[in-house]
Amino acid sequence: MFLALQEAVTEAPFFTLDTSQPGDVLGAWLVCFLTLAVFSFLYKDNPFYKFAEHLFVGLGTAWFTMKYYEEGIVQPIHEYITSARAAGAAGEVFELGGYPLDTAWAIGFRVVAGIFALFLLSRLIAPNGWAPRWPLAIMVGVYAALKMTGETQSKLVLLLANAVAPVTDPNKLAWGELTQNPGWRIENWDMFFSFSMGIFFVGLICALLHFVFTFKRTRVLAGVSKVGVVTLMITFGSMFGFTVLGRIALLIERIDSLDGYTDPAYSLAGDSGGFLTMAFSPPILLGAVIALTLGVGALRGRGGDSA
Amino acid sequence: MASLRDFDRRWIFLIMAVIVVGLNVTGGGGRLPVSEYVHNYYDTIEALPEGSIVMLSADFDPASAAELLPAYTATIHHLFTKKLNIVNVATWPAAPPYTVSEFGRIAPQYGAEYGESWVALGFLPGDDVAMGNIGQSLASAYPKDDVDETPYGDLPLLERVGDNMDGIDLLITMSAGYPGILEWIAQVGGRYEVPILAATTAVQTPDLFAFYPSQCAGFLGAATGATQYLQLVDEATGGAVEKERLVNQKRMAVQSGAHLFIILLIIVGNLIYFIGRRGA
Amino acid sequence: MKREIPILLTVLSGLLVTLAFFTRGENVAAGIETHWSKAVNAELLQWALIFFSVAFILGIANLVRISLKQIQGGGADAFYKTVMLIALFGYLGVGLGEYHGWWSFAGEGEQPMKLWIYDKLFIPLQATMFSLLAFYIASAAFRAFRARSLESTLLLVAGAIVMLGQVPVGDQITDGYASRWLAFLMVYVNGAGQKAIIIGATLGVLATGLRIVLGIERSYLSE
Amino acid sequence: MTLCSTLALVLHLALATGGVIAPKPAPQAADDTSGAQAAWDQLDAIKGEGADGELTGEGLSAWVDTEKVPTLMAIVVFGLLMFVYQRKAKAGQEISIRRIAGLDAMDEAIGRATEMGRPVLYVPGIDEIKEIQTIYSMMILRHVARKTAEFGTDLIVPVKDSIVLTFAEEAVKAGCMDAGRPDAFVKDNVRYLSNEQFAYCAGVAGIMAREKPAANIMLGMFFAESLILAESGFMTGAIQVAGTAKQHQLPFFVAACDYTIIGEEYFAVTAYLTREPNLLATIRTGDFTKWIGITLLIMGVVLATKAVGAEGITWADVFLRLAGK
Repeated sequence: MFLALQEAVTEAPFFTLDTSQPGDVLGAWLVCFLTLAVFSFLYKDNPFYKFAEHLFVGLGTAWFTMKYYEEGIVQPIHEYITSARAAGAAGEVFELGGYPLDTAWAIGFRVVAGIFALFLLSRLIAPNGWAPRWPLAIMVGVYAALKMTGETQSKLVLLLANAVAPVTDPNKLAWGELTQNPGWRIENWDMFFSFSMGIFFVGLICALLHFVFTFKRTRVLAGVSKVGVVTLMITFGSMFGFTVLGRIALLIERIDSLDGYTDPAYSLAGDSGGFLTMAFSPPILLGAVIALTLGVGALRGRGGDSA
Repeated sequence: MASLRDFDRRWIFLIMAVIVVGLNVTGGGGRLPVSEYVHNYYDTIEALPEGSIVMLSADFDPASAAELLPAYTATIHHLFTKKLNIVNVATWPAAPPYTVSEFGRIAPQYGAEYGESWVALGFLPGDDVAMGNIGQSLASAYPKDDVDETPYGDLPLLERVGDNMDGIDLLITMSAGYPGILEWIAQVGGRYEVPILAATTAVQTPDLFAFYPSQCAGFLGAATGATQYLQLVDEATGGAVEKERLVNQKRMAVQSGAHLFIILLIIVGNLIYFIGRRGA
Repeated sequence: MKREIPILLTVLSGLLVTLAFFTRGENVAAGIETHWSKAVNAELLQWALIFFSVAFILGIANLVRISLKQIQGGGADAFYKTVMLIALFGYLGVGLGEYHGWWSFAGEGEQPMKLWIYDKLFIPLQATMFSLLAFYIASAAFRAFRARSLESTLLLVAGAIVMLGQVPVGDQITDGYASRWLAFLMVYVNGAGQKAIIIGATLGVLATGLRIVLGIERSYLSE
Repeated sequence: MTLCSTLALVLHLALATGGVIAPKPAPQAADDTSGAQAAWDQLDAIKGEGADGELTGEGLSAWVDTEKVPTLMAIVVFGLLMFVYQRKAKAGQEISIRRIAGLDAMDEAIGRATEMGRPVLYVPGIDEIKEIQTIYSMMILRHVARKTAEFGTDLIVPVKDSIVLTFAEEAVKAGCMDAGRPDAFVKDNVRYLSNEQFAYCAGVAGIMAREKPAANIMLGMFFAESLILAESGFMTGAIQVAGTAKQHQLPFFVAACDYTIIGEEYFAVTAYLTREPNLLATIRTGDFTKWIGITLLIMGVVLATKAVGAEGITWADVFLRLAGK
């Protein structure tokens, strides 16, 4: 109908797993139905949405289960032990984290992990037992240490070190296009740059001091904290603006995608052209059916729960 | 205040839908002025001599493809136009299908041979740890490639790269979140002297200003940045990405309408609030 | 003992991972070998991954338990819960079968069935759920964003500048100044605010992490 | 609004017209740098690095990753400070803490829920237990559970992750025990909804619409679903208290919730709620560390500005190297 990225399709098979094909009819109808069913939630909670939602929960849970099964059970236990045994049999050096290790030890450690994992499952039989706490305790320790070290390095020490910069720099221009005005540049000193860096450092220090909790709240500290809040609010404002941009971009993409399925190749009326082809294309027909059903339901006063 | 709470917000939903669908139908959309950080992204690639090796990391999934795929396509066109060589990696499991399909489509247009001009190494699990491994030793992180499991050393391009980051002249990431550009900066940018470029989703863009330009030389911020870059690449390649450019310029026009609507909503909502308060 | 062993395990694993962060990996040129803690670290990370994955089964058990209860009880939601369980086990069956090679639906060079389902069912559902946010933001803008104080006014004005500066119409209205104000706000004010929030949050992470690793914090384990 | 438009106008004029400002001298180049060079070499020797930064295998470099030494020092200094402040707190030194409005509101909200006979909803974020914010949320949940058990109000806790489910059950159970009412724990009120973000989110929105909690407490790690949660809660007219250290979601919480706990404030919650000397000492440590950080930052900026235009190794280089750059 209008400009879209999808290729124009002349003929589509009913169902195919071949990715070199542009798409199949079954898939087109499914995509359009589910997209419109989720959009129907904007009107109110209704059977179409509930169906889509529960399908989504089921599929999502299954998708993650498979991912964890493949990457978290089969690979680290079954495949790891198999490769360790193969290395042991061939007399090769087996490395763990770059450290050469006797394969008996490597397999032994992994078996212990498997036993601890069973402890975790014992919760299904004895919910209040002591056993599940052991593996949980190990997980907490590992992740707490991992976050503590990694974040302190990259988000505290290096972040502060990278904030250190001169407030005057003859090689640096501030604001890009803004400083094309020569009035602000005096010999090799860019006033805009110094002014901007000043704003930056004052904002940073004041915002940090806003998060001081236990020092006496003198008038100076309260004032500084106020400046910090101003900086934080402008930051939140700019994040808000960008998030709006991103979400609307997603919406536009969904609309574009629905539009792509108005292609005659997917239409029930075939590509005879004209009004019927368009009216029987998946997004239009399904949209009309959903809207009609909800409309009739509303008229009879017995739709689903109110949103 | 009470009237505002009782107001049926579905009217807002409806107007929003009408604006987005309506502007989509009318089309339009003109050229955007190019931001400095987008220009820096473009110029950094332009400045590389022919034959340089670029590592292109796909760190996104289908949910963020709406924002990042245009930038990905344009970057591949730009790199091939400049006769640069590309090593593809990915830290998101759902990204490699995009690499395969985009390169399958674009590489033949430039006569780029697999193994000589570009390679695809595929997904590496482990988030930031994976990035650290890629920086430390590409060969041990990827014993084999992703396309037909060729051993690392048997591909001529990888032989030229050698083992680690020293063989890479530029790192570009299509970053949709964690792990993404911030982790590349921490794991690779801080340790190896390789310039980093990024294309980011809108939500991630504000973070990046804290690292630009010292740790990230240029970036394509959100849909706006991608559209600006598409304009530049379209000119440089003589119309290779014209369709993508037109679609994205149209999308930016739709975006304009939606943004103005939201600003209007904020203003009207506040007016009602303040009038209601004065009345009370 | 019931309390001591878990805490001991937390402290021990935490300290080992912390140690491994600071020790050095192999460096052939300087003749340095990998420190043993790197191996312990790698092993512990795998353990955590295994526990995490196994525990996932617990979650499914809970989901299935609650759903079955609801289906047994009849009621309006029984049909939807059945749909959910069919989707869950149906997809698991397809996926596990294809993973282990029990069955396959795809011909030579075609994608597995599980990717088709992912493409045609999961992606549109997830992407559309995300795009609903565009509508919710619009309604929040109308009803919740109030210039109650100087702070919230600033938030709104900054938000508006960013929204205008990012789209073509913004520069048309303001004669090209919207995108310049945007540049200044983003680099110098947003940059400062971002760093302050990140540093503050990281101090919180450091404090909590250190308390857990040293065994001072125990309240996450019930006594 | 007038204030803002005036500000905008002034900024606009300033940018448009430029202006004539009295010339200032260019920054002076840093003077003697030989001292800095000596310090630099000393650092090389301690770290065990050669002139080109390659490792020599001597000094610290033999087994410590020398790039991470500043991080190690930061953690050690933090730990020592924490030890000192905890000793002081145990000895009876009082540490006051500034007001956090959102937390004062939480008790009030639970009280209101009791009066109305409606439940309290606690959303612990959607991340896994490996996220410290989630672990922390479990600690807060215990306090909230104690409060609701004391008041005899229902507490609904929907979770997105199976491991978090186990922790949440433990936390609610422990909270009920703390209140002396173990019978107040209802297993089916701690609910695993789904591991999928938006399915979880739709589930929580459903609970809000159907069970109409009078108070929504959302504390933890949130992602894109924050707006939907806050907005759905807003529709039911519940008092909403939200808090997270994830900055991307804060704008929406600020927008649609009655009270918001911002960034680091989140990590002060348990200390604030319990006034336990031990926890207050930790907060005190964080505050002191911030002062240290700010001092170092200012020192670095002064050195870096002085070093502009200088040749060779400067004190700024030495400083930054000590800071891990």
